[in-house]
Amino acid sequence: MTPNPLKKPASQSAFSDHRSTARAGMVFWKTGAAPALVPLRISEKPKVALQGISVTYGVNGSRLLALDNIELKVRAGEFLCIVGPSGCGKSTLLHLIAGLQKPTSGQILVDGQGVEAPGTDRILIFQELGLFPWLTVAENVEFGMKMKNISKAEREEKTHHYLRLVHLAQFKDSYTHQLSGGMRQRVALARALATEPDVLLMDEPFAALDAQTRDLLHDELERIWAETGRTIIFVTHNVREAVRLGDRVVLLTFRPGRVKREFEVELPRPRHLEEVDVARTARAILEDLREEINKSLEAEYEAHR
Amino acid sequence: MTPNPLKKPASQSAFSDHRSTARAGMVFWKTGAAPALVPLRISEKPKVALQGISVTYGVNGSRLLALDNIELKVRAGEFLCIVGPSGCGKSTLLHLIAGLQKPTSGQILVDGQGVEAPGTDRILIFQELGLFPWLTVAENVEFGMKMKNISKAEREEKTHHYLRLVHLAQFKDSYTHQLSGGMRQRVALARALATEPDVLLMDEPFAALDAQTRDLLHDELERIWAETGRTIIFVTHNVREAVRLGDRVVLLTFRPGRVKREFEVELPRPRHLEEVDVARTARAILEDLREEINKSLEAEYEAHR
Amino acid sequence: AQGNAEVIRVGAYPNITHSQPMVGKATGWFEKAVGQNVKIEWKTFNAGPAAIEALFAGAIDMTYIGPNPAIQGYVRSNGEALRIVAGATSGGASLVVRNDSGIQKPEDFHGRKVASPQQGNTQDVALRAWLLAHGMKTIDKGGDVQVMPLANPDQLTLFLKKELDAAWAPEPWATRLIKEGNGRLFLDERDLWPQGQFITCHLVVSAKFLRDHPEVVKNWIRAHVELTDWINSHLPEAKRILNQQIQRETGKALPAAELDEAFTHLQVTYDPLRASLLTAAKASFDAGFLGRKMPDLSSLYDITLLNQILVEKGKKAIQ
Amino acid sequence: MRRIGRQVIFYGILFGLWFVLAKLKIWPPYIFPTPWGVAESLGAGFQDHSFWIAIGVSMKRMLLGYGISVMLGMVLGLAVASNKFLEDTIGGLLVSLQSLPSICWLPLAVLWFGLTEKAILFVVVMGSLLSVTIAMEDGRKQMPKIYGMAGRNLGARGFKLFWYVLLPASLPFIVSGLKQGWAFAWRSLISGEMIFVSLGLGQLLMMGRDLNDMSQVIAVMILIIAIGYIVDGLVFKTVERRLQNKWGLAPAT
Amino acid sequence: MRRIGRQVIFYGILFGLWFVLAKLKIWPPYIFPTPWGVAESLGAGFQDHSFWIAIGVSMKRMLLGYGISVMLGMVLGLAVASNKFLEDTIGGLLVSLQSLPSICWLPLAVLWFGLTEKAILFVVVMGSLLSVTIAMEDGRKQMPKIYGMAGRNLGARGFKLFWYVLLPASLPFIVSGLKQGWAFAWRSLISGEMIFVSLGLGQLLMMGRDLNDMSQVIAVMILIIAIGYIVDGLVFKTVERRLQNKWGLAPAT
Ligand SMILES: Nc1ncnc2c1ncn2[C@@H]1O[C@H](COP(=O)(O)OP(=O)(O)OP(=O)(O)O)[C@@H](O)[C@H]1O
Ligand SMILES: Nc1ncnc2c1ncn2[C@@H]1O[C@H](COP(=O)(O)OP(=O)(O)OP(=O)(O)O)[C@@H](O)[C@H]1O
Ligand SMILES: [Mg+2]
Ligand SMILES: [Mg+2]
Repeated sequence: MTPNPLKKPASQSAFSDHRSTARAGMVFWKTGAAPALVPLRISEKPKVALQGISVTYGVNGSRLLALDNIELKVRAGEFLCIVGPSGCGKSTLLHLIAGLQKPTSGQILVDGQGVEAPGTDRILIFQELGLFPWLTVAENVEFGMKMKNISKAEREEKTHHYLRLVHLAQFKDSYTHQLSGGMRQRVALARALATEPDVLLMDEPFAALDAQTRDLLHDELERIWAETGRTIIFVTHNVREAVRLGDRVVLLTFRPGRVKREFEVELPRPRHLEEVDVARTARAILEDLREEINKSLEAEYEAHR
Repeated sequence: MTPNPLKKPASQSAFSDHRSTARAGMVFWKTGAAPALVPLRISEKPKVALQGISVTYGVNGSRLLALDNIELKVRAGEFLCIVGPSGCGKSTLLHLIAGLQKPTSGQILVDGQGVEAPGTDRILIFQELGLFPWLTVAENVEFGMKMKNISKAEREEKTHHYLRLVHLAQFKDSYTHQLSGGMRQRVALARALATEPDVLLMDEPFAALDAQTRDLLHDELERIWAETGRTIIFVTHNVREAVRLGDRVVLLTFRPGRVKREFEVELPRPRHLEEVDVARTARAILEDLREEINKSLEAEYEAHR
Repeated sequence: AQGNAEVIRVGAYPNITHSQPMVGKATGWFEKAVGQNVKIEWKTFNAGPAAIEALFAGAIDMTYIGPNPAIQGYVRSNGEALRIVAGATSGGASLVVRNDSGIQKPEDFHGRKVASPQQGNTQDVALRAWLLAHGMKTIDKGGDVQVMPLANPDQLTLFLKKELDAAWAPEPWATRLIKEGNGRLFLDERDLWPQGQFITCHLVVSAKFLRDHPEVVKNWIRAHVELTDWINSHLPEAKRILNQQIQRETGKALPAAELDEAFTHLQVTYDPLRASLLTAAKASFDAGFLGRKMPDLSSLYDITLLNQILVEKGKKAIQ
Repeated sequence: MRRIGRQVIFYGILFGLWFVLAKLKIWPPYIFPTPWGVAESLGAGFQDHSFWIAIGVSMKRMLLGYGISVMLGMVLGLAVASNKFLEDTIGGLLVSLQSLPSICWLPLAVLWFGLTEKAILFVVVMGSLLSVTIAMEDGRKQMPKIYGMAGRNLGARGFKLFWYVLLPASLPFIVSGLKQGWAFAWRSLISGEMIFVSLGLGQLLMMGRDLNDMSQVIAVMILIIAIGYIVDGLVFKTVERRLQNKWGLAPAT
Repeated sequence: MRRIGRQVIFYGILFGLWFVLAKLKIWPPYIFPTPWGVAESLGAGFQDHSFWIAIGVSMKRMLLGYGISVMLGMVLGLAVASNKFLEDTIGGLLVSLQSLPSICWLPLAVLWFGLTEKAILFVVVMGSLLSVTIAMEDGRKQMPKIYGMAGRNLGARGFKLFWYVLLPASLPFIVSGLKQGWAFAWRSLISGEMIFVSLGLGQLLMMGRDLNDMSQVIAVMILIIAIGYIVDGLVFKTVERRLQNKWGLAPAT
């Protein structure tokens, strides 16, 4: 029996039954009711490296430069958050890393290898979710494991586990059209987590969730990350959420997307969304973001009267 | 030429060219750079009334009570926000008011008339957006007006106006699959606003937007509402956003959805998301919400080990 | 295995002009003749071209068939594919006019619509030749008579709709047009031929099969001749057996009156009536159905086996 | 319940109309057959077993021929949709080859297979194969991109991608195409059974027409309609209903 | 460019194979016609204008008959998809009625329309109408619900809802169905042109077969394929490409 994480949130990980050996270098303290999580020793060898990435789209004859010469290194085990104005190329960036799209120029390396195609070491949670309407919730969650030829028993156990994690165990036999927007988003989360990839690419995975559910899932995600040493690249438009979760926050510029600034978040974990420190750091980033957007909006207003 | 709202945000409404006569009872002060908006005199006759509404869904043979005996009155010109945990029935509620779905029991009155079918007096922004992929952005925005047989010239003018409002004038000839998630959401917003309905039903319309863009659209929405006297029913999972915008915030319980509590927000307008008062009010609501969710999650954990 | 086939595949259609195969099939007549070690496989077709196709493809060895498909098959294959080895039926086609069409004499055909079963088939050619002989031309040749190739059932419908004035039809359709379509016999085609005989069905053998298995073919022809004689001498019984077999294969017997009526217009024979066919072929060529050069039909017939048998039986050989 | 009521009304009116028209004797019965004439034909056909045999023979051919078409057609459709070379070559010919009437295939069928069951099957397959291929290709191409991306993202490759993602994602298309393929297969079967007399329903139909026995023609038509109705109800409609329930697709408004 | 290269290779191989097979004389030329024999037939047919006339006459019938089918079929399909009564009654018969071969309609065509163009058109329409109806109904039913909801929400009703929402939303389906309908229409046209001598391609094909002239049969087949290829390329493929671009649908992976 997995304990109820709400009742005894820290004493035991929701993962303990799957991951009996914690990764070397992991530190895990218990401090009363709230757990103090310290990230894994972050390796310095880049897990994911983007070198001079540009993406151009053809739109109605003209060309739209979506990403412009992006240079980015993500260390193994790092929790990287990407923020930026709407339409700046965040989703495009994740598609590139996932291998679902090719850059117009530049190169993406994962573990030093060029990315040619999707791989189960990198799982993306799509902004549009991409759930399969012909499968039930449980079958959706199972899908990645099935593709990896994991045994039926293990699949079922993990499916159950992750569905509980996102509070949807009750809905395992529903089809996706029978779920609310937030529920669907949680199914997509469970599906990605269940595949247990090295690199988790998350595109605004909590955008449709209420505050409380999101807080709980923040905690769970942080715990999973800390325990398994995954590399997470997390796109969000919520700067506080980025500060709450990230080791580093990358701010992209408007259009074309460029890396405007990077912020190392040195606050101790676990953090809380409503913390003063988080709020303060977020404000600093927001300041930059705001400036960025105003600049670009002005340009738009000039161009289109 | 419509002025750039960023540069001179308050001196003139973005709407002034369309709505030359302000509604009786509207009060509109200029106070330096930031406008002080005071809502219309809210009429006491309910614009929308939900009487004993229940909705049951059949899911895999069993029945799921999604909404349970909802009683709710929305005054004409009111800005009502609905918050509640994920899957509590918020979207269902909006579908009912829009006339796209029939309640299992109970009755919905709009202007004292029973709702039988959709009507252009009530426009819903779907959580899934429901943009038409075969139309360009501009054609999508135009769609509602076309259905109302508005002249081509007026349609074009309004389309341009609302696309500028959501900062997408540049993309008017793009197809929706060429837009980012946040851009799509803004197209849906423009499409609904352009139809200029009496009652605007908005289902998490800003969920995919970055903080800055959302702030700007909050201001615009509030201004439109104040100027035109529309009734707005606004679903969000962001309690602060609800407090920022609403005259009243209704909190729904988990499953089945019931009205748990209503909060009148008496703070003066315009409010700001980051204001201390807004934060304080939001915290009070969040407290209730949190309690609500924990209760229900416990139930789920007991049921599904 | 030369000279002794194990299986012989024979085509026929369930039709009253195919008396020998139908009666033979029903009575096992040919099985007796070809012997124990030869198995007969009957193949039933709906129309001539399909049978010729099958013959070309080597899917059948011999078939009972009308003169037109036989000529076509011979010409198409440059004389390689098939030989006519015996006759089967003579007569059985008539020109029928609609009672209320007002046609009394050949000149009345000016400006009329006249049907034939199929473009370029025996009746079609006969019709065109007959019109020409009476000084009339078809529309496509600058005249005023409209020849319309139409499926037989449609001719009946159009007779009833009064959209058609006349039709040159084979049996049993000529009879049906008269009985059901309010028609009247205008001309029995036999009246146009010497001794009233013209070929409507004969036995055709694949040239290769004839080369490889002359004995089998000879046995078959012998049985065919004997069966022809038997039918002619036991006509009522033969008609009954024929009608039974037609019913077995098509699910429907002909009404007795129609059968009797039809049989008054045709004759069962083993004589291939070569002259009538050659005349018809000439007419067919004149109507433009046989290409730009009159084909050489000299090897179309191979009646040596037939003549051997006729001599064997003390009958008169055919020239 | 209401469904059955509607059907009773509908078929009642249909038969009533037929009955009245037949009674009025506008056309003679051998052109416009009467309900009782057709009923008699049906009765006779079932009594002497010829209809049972014909149904059995034809259904066997349909199942075999159509089955082959469906399987080959899917593989071919997928191949055409995923391979540039095939797409640019056969891809452009699918519609036009499918337009060729069965009569074009008859000579080839006889040439290659003689007068055998295989020849008939060949005609059925040639008549419906490309219809399935067209549906499969279209399904594959008009499918929302996200499904393929999500599948590949989750590790589906090659056959697994096809079987677990592309096929179910384009199922709504494919089912519609399979219905068209079914209709093509029937029509081709009727043509194929005309190569030589081979017992089936096509044969009965041809005979009816050749003898101008309209009662028989109508009786066979009714049989074909009844079989199609049953197959549609048992197979296609069921699959569609399941699809709609699963996917939450549009019901009639 | 590469597309043309591929096609050259493909057709080159195809013709090469045919040439070699013909040269090897495995089958006599009267069953397996040679390329030069067919070329001669084609040349002769075009020279004496009979092919041009046939193409013109048949294309006119196709455009008329198919056009009627498309329009009626769409209306009928929509009606069946939106009306419970029609759905429960004709809805269940669509597939089976579509399965009826054209030969079933010939007697009716002759009876009602006599020997007129209308009779041929009738056969074409009966042969393809329900195919379009099936596609339309399926498109309407398998369409994602959200489009209909969004349309009604924005005030689309009745014909406007159909024209501006339901039709475009189910267009991917409909285009696929229209291709099938096109194939049905051709096949039916060939049958229809067999009613009486009426100049068209069907007539030429029939003549070829009746006279066992395989070169002519193949020549007409090539004409039909060529016409289908052009129509497919000009109409269907173009619409599909536009759809894919607009909707951002799956390209081949
Ligand atoms: N298929 C496409 N064709 C053309 N343009 C595209 C396409 N996909 C994305 N774009 C453009 O690329 C830009 C970046 O899009 P992207 O989806 O990556 O943005 P994003 O940062 O994820 O935005 P959001 O926060 O709104 O989701 C946008 O301007 C968008 O219009
Ligand atoms: N078509 C349907 N069939 C069955 N159940 C449904 C259907 N639509 C919604 N539900 C159920 O009804 C409940 C309420 O759904 P709804 O979409 O209204 O929630 P919501 O409050 O909008 O949630 P969210 O914030 O996640 O969007 C959910 O439990 C959902 O599973
Ligand atoms: Mg995005
Ligand atoms: Mg919702």
